[in-house]
Amino acid sequence: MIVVSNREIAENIFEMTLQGKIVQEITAPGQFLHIKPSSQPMPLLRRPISICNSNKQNNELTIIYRTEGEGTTLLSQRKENDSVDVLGPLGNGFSLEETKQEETALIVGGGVGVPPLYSLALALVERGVKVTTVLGFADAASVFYENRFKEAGDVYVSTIDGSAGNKGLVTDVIDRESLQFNRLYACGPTPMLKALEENYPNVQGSLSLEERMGCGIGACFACVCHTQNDPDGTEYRKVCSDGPVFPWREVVL
Amino acid sequence: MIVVSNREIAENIFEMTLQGKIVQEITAPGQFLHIKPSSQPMPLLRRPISICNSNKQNNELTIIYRTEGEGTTLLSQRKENDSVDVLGPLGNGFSLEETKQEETALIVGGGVGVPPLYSLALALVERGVKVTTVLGFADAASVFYENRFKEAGDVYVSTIDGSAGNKGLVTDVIDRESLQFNRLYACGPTPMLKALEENYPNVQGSLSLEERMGCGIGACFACVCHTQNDPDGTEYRKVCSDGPVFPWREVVL
Amino acid sequence: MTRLQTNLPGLSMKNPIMPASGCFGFGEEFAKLYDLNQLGAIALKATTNHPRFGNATPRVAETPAGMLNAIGLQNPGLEKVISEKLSWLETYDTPLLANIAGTTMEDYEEVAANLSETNQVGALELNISCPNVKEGGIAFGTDPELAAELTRRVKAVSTCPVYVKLSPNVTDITLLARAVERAGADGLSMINTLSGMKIEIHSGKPLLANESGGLSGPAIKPIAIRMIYEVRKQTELPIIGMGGISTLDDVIEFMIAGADAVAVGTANFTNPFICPELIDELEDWVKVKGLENIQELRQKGVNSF
Amino acid sequence: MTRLQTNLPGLSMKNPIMPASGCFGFGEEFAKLYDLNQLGAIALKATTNHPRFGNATPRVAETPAGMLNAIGLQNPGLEKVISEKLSWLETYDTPLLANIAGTTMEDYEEVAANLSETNQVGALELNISCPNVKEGGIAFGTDPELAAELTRRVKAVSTCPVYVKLSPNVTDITLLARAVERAGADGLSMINTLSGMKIEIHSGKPLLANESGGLSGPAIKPIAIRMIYEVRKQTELPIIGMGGISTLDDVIEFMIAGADAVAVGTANFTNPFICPELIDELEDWVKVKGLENIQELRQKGVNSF
Ligand SMILES: Cc1cc2nc3c(=O)[nH]c(=O)nc-3n(C[C@H](O)[C@H](O)[C@H](O)COP(=O)(O)OP(=O)(O)OC[C@H]3O[C@@H](n4cnc5c(N)ncnc54)[C@H](O)[C@@H]3O)c2cc1C
Ligand SMILES: Cc1cc2nc3c(=O)[nH]c(=O)nc-3n(C[C@H](O)[C@H](O)[C@H](O)COP(=O)(O)OP(=O)(O)OC[C@H]3O[C@@H](n4cnc5c(N)ncnc54)[C@H](O)[C@@H]3O)c2cc1C
Ligand SMILES: Cc1cc2nc3c(=O)[nH]c(=O)nc-3n(C[C@H](O)[C@H](O)[C@H](O)COP(=O)(O)O)c2cc1C
Ligand SMILES: Cc1cc2nc3c(=O)[nH]c(=O)nc-3n(C[C@H](O)[C@H](O)[C@H](O)COP(=O)(O)O)c2cc1C
Ligand code: FES
Ligand code: FES
Repeated sequence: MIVVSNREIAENIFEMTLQGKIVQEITAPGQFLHIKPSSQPMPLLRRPISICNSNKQNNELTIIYRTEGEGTTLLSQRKENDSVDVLGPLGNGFSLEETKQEETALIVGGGVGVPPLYSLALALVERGVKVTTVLGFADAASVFYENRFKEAGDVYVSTIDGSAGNKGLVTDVIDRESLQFNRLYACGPTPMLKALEENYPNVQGSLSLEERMGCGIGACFACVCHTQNDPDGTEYRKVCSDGPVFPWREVVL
Repeated sequence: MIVVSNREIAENIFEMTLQGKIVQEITAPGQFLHIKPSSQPMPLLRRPISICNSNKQNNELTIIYRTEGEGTTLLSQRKENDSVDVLGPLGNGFSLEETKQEETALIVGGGVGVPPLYSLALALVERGVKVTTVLGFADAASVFYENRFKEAGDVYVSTIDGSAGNKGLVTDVIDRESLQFNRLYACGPTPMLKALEENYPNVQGSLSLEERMGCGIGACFACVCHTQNDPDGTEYRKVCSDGPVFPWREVVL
Repeated sequence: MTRLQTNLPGLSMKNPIMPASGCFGFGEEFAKLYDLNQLGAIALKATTNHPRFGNATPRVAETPAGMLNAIGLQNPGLEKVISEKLSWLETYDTPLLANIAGTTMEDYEEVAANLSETNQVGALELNISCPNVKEGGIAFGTDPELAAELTRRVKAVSTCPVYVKLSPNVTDITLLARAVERAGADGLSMINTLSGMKIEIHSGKPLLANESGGLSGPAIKPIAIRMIYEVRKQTELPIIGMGGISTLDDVIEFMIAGADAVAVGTANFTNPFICPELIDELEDWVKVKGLENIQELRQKGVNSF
Repeated sequence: MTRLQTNLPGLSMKNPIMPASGCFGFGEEFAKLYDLNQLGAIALKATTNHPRFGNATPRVAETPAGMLNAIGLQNPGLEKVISEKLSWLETYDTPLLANIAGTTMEDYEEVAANLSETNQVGALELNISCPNVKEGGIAFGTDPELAAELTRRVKAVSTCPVYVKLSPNVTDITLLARAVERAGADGLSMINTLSGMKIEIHSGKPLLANESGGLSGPAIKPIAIRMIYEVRKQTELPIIGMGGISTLDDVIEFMIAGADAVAVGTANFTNPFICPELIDELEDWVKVKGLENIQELRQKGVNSF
């Protein structure tokens, strides 16, 4: 794909817009790309990055990523008109059908788990679903897309150090504000997902998982996780091809 | 150093001009740079490339290289204003003192052995030495710097396939034209250097050698060669730090 | 295509290029990307007698020019491999090399007997070298006596040729090669991964849940080439070469070193189309070089050109 | 500087970072670039009893994230090393680790006795693992019995501590480590290079004149880390860790894995200032992390943080 733009939108957080035909193949919010960070042979492996939003009219999509290590740092150095080797869209996204019109969806994102939820929020609103969003970040400097999510409904931001929005975790916000919802969609650090699952044991909806990947297409078994109702422990799901989105309580967090 | 320009001047032959303070440290024609081909960690090793010409006024120097493999191909992709990691100037260049005013120097270059001879030719002319140059290339498409050398004196070009200049090897040209000289300076493929040494067993002057290198500064012993008068075979010279320029018949070709 | 035709025991291959075991599953995922009939053969994911979940995650880590994996032989087990995977593969005419693993010799015998009985696999590949199985699998790969005994027993129960996949984690790989040759192996696969580890300095812990894993990718290519070159001097057994192949030059380098065919592993993750691309490039190259057939390369070895 | 102070047998080091043997000559070239007193120690180029020219060229080849070398232990021989190299080094107060090599046990004894007698070397490093010496040097590195006997004999004639440099080209490196520990080794250096080969496909011949060479650089780091981690579990002997170190993170990774000090080899070729740069970075890092001394890292090992 071709880089349309690539800019820092928060501390160490970059938003990159890419153009290419594969945009036409996106089927649901929550799918991801498997990206070769550099045009050189090294680093060897692709990096999985969620699709944040896409536009089929102009073949563009947006990703948001944090510069963690070598790969994402190289990605942040790519310039307009560079071509980027992208495999995708991969994986299964959020299913919208499960949420009915007029129901309320609570969207909860943590850090770089936020991006895939943006197109989800827009798609839900389009279906006539009411959307409330809770976004958790480390601190004020890492907050992004707060205003974008406001297009879809109420937004609550929390930061761990309290430097922006509410101080604390996303679960603190949900409790304090007594947010009500029919469906819960979440993506973020595993401890956050676990806390949500424990706090709302009967919740419906889905979550998106991260796992280190090899192939990204289901062939190498790098990214498997256990399922919850599996007495002998041999059942599994592949995050890359069965996920990254799973219903609550399907997989072990 | 900073790339001032980088352009293809013949088939797969690039001329790159670099700017940086190390230009001030150049002491003689024939020294070389040890260049990191990419700003990425790979490829690991530096590439030795001769200094073709330099200008202490504006801190610029020129190198000419052929895209052989990974490293030189990456180098050819560097753009204006890129910074290139350069170690140098390294090695010992041609000694000008050995050639007296009014003597005739024959300069013989083959392929990418030609570049270091250019600043040598200019320096010799400046000393009042008469310079005749014979340049050998594979074919017409790979010829470069023919006109530049004309600034220094007569120039004969030969190509193996006869598509430019005389057909044949540089030694054929020297024989056919019965070129006379007091000193012989050469750089190019080892078979060419060997042929010259055999044809002119009493020749004075020097030659410049190539050898695969590790450190480029004399520490790793990757680049050693045997010396000619060494009955027990333990004498050696390091191409990087004792050379790359040696008097004729000092080292085994 | 005939110039690339490569006939090895049990494997009549249109070309000498196949995906390596464990890097291609049972082909289903790649079948969505291209026609598997283009491949010379397919090395299947290791099969064990019972289903295995494998190791905890993280199971992969990136290293300089390589990667570590500690999948731990996850697979659906013999029964499902036959009923689901092999039956799905039936529609392809590409020969199959079934990689088999186990903890005891009896495990291997059971899997070998059952898989070869299906008549669907062209040959078996004994994985005696997976560094990710702790129970003893490793010993088969490092002790020439055990490797030979295992080979002999598996040969005895198999109706198709048996390749032994050698571990590079040994002092002298030629001892292993000769031992399994004497025990009746029909061919060798080499090399499997090198045992390695990465420590995540922020946590101070090994990055892989299994602590160590197998190193693959371009980083190990010089070791693979050296080992194949050494083994080739000592045996005429067919060798399927692998370890870091990702370009046409790599394929040629392996064949000159002594491989009769090659397998591509890790590179499938970077470029899922790598196998058909390499096959096309090799075909062009063989034509340009005027080789009658690709075997000339390996037969002439280091005197190729 | 005291936080980085590292005291190993015979080596009282200002910091745990030294250049690796063979990648730094005898220091003369690097002394033109920076003050060698900054270094924790200097591992000298291998010294043999007689001068050696080494192998034919090409002696080095680049590989993915690594390089092969087959220098073949070129060195001026014991006499000149003492009269020229050690006397030149006398002006520095950085401790010296003298790497010694040989073909027979007597060779080693001779070099060890003479070098330790000078009182100028802090410790000896027995190179029992150089894959580029054909005459038998390799056997010392792969056979625990021979390695132990050599260690015992060298210890007997040496007046300074003796480190044994282990080869990674073995099935189980812990066997070697334990054998030389029992034989009286004062420390271990690990790892030396892995035996590898590159074939130049245009000529169809091995690129190195010596055919095979030793693989070093980042490519081998996961193997080095795994081996140090394994050996550390079995012995409290000091370990000088090496194999692909080129960044501060690498240094930390080696120390967490179990190294007491580290040596930097190939990276000196890419960046001749790498050693002093890493020392500065390590000093800053130790301060930022609030470590009292760098030994905490290795002592806590994988429970560092
Ligand atoms: C399905 C999915 C979607 C993701 N979406 C996003 C996103 O939209 N924005 C974003 O910033 N990050 C996202 N991540 C995380 C992102 O993949 C990692 O941050 C990134 O791979 C780190 O690469 P690096 O080279 O910078 O770091 P390094 O630590 O140098 O990476 C080394 C290796 O580990 C892998 N790795 C490291 N961290 C992770 C991780 N958290 N998950 C998976 N692999 C990892 C890398 O892919 C690489 O192979 C997603 C991960 C998954 C699995
Ligand atoms: C003192 C000296 C001066 C040189 N000057 C020039 C010059 O002015 N112009 C020019 O085009 N070339 C010159 N060369 C040759 C140049 O160094 C090689 O063409 C270049 O290193 C090839 O690198 P690569 O990555 O493109 O090729 P690859 O084949 O991919 O290189 C792989 C490795 O082999 C080494 N290598 C390959 N060929 C050579 C060679 N001929 N000499 C030394 N190392 C080699 C590389 O440095 C690298 O480490 C010179 C060589 C030396 C020793
Ligand atoms: C993720 C992964 C899984 C693997 N699984 C197996 C396996 O099940 N059986 C086996 O014999 N080899 C297995 N291997 C080893 C490969 O088949 C191959 O021998 C090795 O990776 C070297 O080749 P490469 O560098 O091209 O990957 C696996 C390798 C990887 C990377
Ligand atoms: C060019 C070169 C020469 C070497 N010579 C020696 C030597 O003489 N003695 C020795 O014990 N190790 C020698 N080594 C091995 C290194 O000391 C070191 O163990 C190995 O290279 C791994 O470290 P690295 O990856 O940082 O280079 C040499 C390595 C290289 C690259
Ligand atoms: S990453 Fe390969 S199976 Fe999921
Ligand atoms: S390249 Fe290291 S000594 Fe010449």
